[in-house]
Amino acid sequence: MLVSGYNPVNGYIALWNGAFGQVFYIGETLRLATPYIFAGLAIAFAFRTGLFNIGAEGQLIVGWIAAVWVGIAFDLPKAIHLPLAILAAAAAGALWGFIPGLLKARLRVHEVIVTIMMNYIALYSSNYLIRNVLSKQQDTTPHIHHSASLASPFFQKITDYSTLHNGIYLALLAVVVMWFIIEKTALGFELKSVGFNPNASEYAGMNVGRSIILSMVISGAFAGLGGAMEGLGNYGFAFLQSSFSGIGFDGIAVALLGGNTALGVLIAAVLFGALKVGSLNMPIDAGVPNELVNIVIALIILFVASGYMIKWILTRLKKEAK
Amino acid sequence: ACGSNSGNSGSGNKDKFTVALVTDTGGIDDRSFNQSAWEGLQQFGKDNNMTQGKNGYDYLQSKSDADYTTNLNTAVRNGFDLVYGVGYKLQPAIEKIADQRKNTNFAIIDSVITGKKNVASITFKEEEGSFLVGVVAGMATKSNKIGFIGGTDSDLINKFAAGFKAGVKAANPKADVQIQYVGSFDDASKGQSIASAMYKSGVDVIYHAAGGSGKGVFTEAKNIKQDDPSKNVWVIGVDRDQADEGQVTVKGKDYNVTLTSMVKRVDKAVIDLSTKAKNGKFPGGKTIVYGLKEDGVGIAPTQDNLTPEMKAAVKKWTQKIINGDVTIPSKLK
Amino acid sequence: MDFLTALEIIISASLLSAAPLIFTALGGVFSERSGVVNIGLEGLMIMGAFISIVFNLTFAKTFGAWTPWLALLAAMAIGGLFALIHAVASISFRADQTVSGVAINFLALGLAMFLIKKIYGKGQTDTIREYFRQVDIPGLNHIPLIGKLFFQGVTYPSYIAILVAFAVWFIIYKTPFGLRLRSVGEHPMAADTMGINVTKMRYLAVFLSGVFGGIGGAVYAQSITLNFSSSTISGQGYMALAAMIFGKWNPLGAMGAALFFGFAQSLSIIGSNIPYLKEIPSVFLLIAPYVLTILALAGFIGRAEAPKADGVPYIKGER
Amino acid sequence: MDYVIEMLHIRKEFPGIVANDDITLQLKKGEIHALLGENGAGKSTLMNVLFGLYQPEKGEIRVNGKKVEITDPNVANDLGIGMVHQHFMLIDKFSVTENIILGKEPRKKGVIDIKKAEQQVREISDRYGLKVDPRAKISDISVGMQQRVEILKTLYRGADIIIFDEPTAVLTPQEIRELIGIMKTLIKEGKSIILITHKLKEIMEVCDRVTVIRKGKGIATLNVKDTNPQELAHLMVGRDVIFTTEKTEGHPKQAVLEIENLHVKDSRGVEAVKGLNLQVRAGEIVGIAGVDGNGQSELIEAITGLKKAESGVIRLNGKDITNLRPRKVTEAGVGHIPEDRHKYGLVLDFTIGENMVLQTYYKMPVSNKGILNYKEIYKKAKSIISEFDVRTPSEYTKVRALSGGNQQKAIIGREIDRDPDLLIAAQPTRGLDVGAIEFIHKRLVEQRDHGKAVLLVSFELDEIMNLSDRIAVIYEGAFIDIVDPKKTTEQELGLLMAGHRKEKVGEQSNV
Ligand SMILES: Nc1ncnc2c1ncn2[C@@H]1O[C@H](COP(=O)(O)OP(=O)(O)OP(=O)(O)O)[C@@H](O)[C@H]1O
Ligand SMILES: Nc1ncnc2c1ncn2[C@@H]1O[C@H](COP(=O)(O)OP(=O)(O)OP(=O)(O)O)[C@@H](O)[C@H]1O
Ligand SMILES: [Mg+2]
Ligand SMILES: [Mg+2]
Repeated sequence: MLVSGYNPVNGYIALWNGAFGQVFYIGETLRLATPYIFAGLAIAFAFRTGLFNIGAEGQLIVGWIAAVWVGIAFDLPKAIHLPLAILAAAAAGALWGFIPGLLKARLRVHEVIVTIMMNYIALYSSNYLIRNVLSKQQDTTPHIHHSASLASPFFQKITDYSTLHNGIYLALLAVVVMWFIIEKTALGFELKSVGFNPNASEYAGMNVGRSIILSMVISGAFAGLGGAMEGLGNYGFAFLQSSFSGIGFDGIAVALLGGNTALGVLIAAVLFGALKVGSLNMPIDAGVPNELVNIVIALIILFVASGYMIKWILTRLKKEAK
Repeated sequence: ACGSNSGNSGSGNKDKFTVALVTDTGGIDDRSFNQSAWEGLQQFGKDNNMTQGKNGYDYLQSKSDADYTTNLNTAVRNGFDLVYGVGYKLQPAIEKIADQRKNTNFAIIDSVITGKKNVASITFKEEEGSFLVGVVAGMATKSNKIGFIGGTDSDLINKFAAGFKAGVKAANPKADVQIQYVGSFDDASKGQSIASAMYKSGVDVIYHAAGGSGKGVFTEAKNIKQDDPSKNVWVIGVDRDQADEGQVTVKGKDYNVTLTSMVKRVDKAVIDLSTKAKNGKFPGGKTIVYGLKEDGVGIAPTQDNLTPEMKAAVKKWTQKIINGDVTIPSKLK
Repeated sequence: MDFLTALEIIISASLLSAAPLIFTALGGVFSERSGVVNIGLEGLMIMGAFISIVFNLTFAKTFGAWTPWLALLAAMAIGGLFALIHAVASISFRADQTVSGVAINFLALGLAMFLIKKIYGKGQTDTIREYFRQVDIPGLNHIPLIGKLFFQGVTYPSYIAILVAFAVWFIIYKTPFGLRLRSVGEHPMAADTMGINVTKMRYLAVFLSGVFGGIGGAVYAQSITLNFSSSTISGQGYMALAAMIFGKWNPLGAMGAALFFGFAQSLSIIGSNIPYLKEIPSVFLLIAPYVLTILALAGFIGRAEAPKADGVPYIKGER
Repeated sequence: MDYVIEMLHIRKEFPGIVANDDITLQLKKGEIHALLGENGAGKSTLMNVLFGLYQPEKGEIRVNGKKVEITDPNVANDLGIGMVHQHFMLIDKFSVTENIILGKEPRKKGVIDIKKAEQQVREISDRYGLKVDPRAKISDISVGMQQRVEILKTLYRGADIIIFDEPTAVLTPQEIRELIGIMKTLIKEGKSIILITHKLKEIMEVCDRVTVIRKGKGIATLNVKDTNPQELAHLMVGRDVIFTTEKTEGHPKQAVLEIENLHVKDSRGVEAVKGLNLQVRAGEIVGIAGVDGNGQSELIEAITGLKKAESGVIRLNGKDITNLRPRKVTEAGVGHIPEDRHKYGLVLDFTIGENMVLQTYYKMPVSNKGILNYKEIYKKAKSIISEFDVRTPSEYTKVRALSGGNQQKAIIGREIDRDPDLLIAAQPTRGLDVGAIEFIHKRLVEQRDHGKAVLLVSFELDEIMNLSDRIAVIYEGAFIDIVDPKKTTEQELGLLMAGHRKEKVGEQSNV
């Protein structure tokens, strides 16, 4: 920033203020972090089990649509309707993960390509559904019924009308669930084992193909829930998207920054949310163009990722001190 | 509830009129309606001796759909008296925030919000402008095959398509309009492929409403011109005067494949509405429709490629529309 | 539309849209063959597109028709240098290669947009006037049928891409450099014991991925969009990645896959002109290319085997 | 004295450990010099120092009397030092020739002159009687052949001093014979050799001198003709080692494993097991002897459910287990010590504890309703570690960091701990030092004495003869004969393994 002639201190203050400076912005940061948590968990979960799921984006989109669909189509008591809508999102995401999982397990097709293709299929099909099934040739779907909404008047009140919604509880729950599955359950044990060494896992009696499919399904379900956060929480409807939301792709960085652990994802997601929300404030508050924010994010990622660099520099310094 | 519990929100605590706009994901450099809106606001600022910033006029750019509420709120919190939301995508966000922040006035461009005293809506009759370029297209075609390339299959885009088709038919009943969608606004490569397929199948005029994907349409037309300058290939631009996209030089001779463009004067609408608001006449709850009559849509000033007959026809139809002699459909079928 | 015209459209559209993907996927092949995963291809394309357009706009007056070619060189150089960030992070500092690649994507977009803003004071550039035009390849265009289908109304980069794919294939499979490159990606320690400098090879490979990614972006910008904005490159890098994997990390395979993507897409475009298909909802045509790709993958049973040491940092003396 | 190599007072440290501590090794021209020591004693490290892969902290190296700095393998190559590594440094997807010429490719106009390269490889191969096909792909050739490629690599680079790091661990007896022949040819051609092996017999047979190291320290350098295996074993382990496992007469009971007319295809679809019949009873060890590739692997894979049996029946304790999934087979009471421990036996990135429950993680008490009980896991691991003498910092250590011998002990501990009725042990002592072998042999016999059935597959005839109650000789997918170890000789087994039936043995001896 300095190099480019902007005042970096003011820039960062604006960034900070725009992310945490007022309760409103804290609410916005957490709200944006919510889908990031899910996308990050999805990708981290897959990574931990030896799979690279670039398809979180598509899984998120179908989850969004499914949640909204249920939210519109039924009129049920909240206790049934909301869980149903959320489950629908998870199921849709799971289905979107199932296909690449199945193809990998049965035909050894590389999951990276299939998930990339599935992203586009999700985008175009959901746009079609919005126009032709969920609405009568409209660009947005109707609003979901109140009974399926995650919106939280309480959060709105305490955060001065931010869009923070009850999904954050679910996200925190998901963090615990991911941690629990991976670290504490026999299922997680099996999935990790297959990820590390499929041969030995098969020798040990595990069903490798089933594990791969299951990993992708769980991963997809996480991403699908991320879609529910948008569909039931942030927006309350679905709309035509002319390009990807980017949450799924950013989720890759979130997962990796978080070291593919549940807690790490949570922290990285909040960091991402803060950077993105805070950056919106940089132009108006400090005159710093928010184009710089991607650069800042990139540098943060590089810095965190190059842990060895720090070790290297430290040993160099020590040597010089000697 | 109203926004009184936030320290620095609300308006009226400053004597100076301030105004901000929140873009959609296109940003203020989209060479389209966001940019046009911002240009309008800048002009308004200049005209009223305002400065850019929190005490005058400013913009907030949204980098994703998730940013609308944040940005609108930031604008409110910074005390702007009037906040524009540019693009139909901001409608739900404005609808929500307008209820929460009753002391701030909002304006939504390209969509309609009814029943809120602090929201004015601005829409354009894209179909009317599109009708005029349709008339031109119908007269310019030699193959009687005309193309329309849209970004996505959506309401807004179909307004362009519907008006265009009606214009073509009005001028040339024998001509046929093929409609195809790219699926996105940023896939120039696919835009070019579609254009290529259309031109190769005999289409000689294409009207695009496809944003960045439309770039490929110009590229394809220029390529054809390059190959054979005598060929009858045209592109009709959208939103602003896109004559600069169509320039091509073949063997030292300059051509322009941009037949003309359909312009949407968002800038004008912004200036109008801002002026009204400044003068305390904010049309809350109302929808202002900018059509040909209001000079909100129309045909671009660059008309070098138009024959006198075409210009005459445009003039004739313009008059008819303004007089209300014809109504232009805004929906495909 | 008659069959021949349809064929003509399919071929020319495939060639056009495949060219940038081929170049970029070849860059991916270099990098991953040496054992460095490169998900930063998207960012490298962004850099290439950005530099080529800036160069083009700046020097078009000076160099005239040569401008796009020289801009290509600039994109190669800057792309290569930019890729070195990925090399330093992932090879020397042992950052996770995927993380580093993702960072490259962010950095490229941020840097390019920031500089565009700085240089031009707006968010997208003007349209370039000197670009890769569609031409008839002299001599070849007169071959009956073939000439019309393959050699009329094409851009030079399309054919160069195909030739380069063959050249890269040759380099990777027939030259000492290629043998060493592959050895480093398969079994770096074995290569080390044979006196090959693993780090140097990997740096070189990542540099080359930047060079080729840069070309890919520059070709895209200078033959299709003709300007640069934040959405000029939006997903093509990932498609190139997919092409590389689809092509089983083989230069010719990657080329074939890129052509296949172009083919599948133009097929869907043509589809809407076929009377029978006109009736079906357009969404099926939109998703057709991607569904076709998945089907093709499922059909080519036999797994895509990545280079063995792909993604594994080489730490001397560690087993 | 004429030393071609002198490594003087070498010290090499790894974080937290001194792998080589003041070791001196001197190699005479034209000799085969053995380097002997327990697993982890520091042999490979010392040789990697000589080959330039590691830099020593202290000490000096002289080649032909001149002090040298071997900073990387290139320098070693230039000094005429070649190394056949313990874990082969070969690239599976490359051809033999490509592996050999890598880094020193003959070229024509900048392109690899593959014709010339193949020609050169063929020439060297012929000269030393290596019989290698220059065009074959590494993944398609046998381990023995791969090793010859490694040797060719050193010869191609004109090495005069060749280091063999445990070359015989992975070879079948036939291949070992051939390798010894090759080494003798090399010596005749004026080369000098350093040979690392755990097999004392081999040292006695081919080596001139031997240097023994223990825990990173040089213990002694002896003339082979002045010593014997007992003394060497004592020097290296620090105590007396018993070579033949003591075992009492077996008391076999009911049949545990019954195989009838089994047919199995190999991965290429060729029939590898052809109508095989076998019984293993409770309380006996049945050893399977045979040349590699005669259907041993397929037989084991069919029993354990990893490969489909085309026809035939496999019964365990009378229950049909043919073509059950591996998990069902495990649950039915089969334990399996796989041949390739890294690929099939362990998840290297899991801790020892996690590896100890690789088959049982879903069952009580390790997991309850799908939730793992890590306390139980590590309790179990701890008990296996102490019972099977697994040398590891803790049960939380990643298995990757363990030495091969200790990894093997952990696997054996895990399999025995599950208390299977049938224990299949494939090459259980490959690459281990005599101390570890002794330990493992004891455990296998113990299992037998506890009334378990043990099926042992090994290329080591010593091991087979020593442990088995019956020896089944496999040849081309079926048992050519089943013999009593007390009534047979290595020669007879060798002939059977080569496909000569008993009658024919008689005929042959008549000739
Ligand atoms: N790369 C390494 N990093 C850390 N420590 C190592 C490394 N390589 C070896 N060591 C240490 O050096 C010691 C000697 O190992 P080395 O491989 O030389 O044993 P060895 O005598 O070859 O054993 P074996 O007979 O099993 O091959 C080991 O105990 C180990 O602790
Ligand atoms: N990556 C590593 N980090 C730390 N220590 C290591 C590492 N790799 C090996 N070691 C150490 O090196 C020692 C010897 O390892 P090595 O693999 O040579 O054992 P080994 O007995 O020779 O096994 P093998 O039978 O596989 O040859 C072990 O004691 C182990 O602690
Ligand atoms: Mg060793
Ligand atoms: Mg060993």
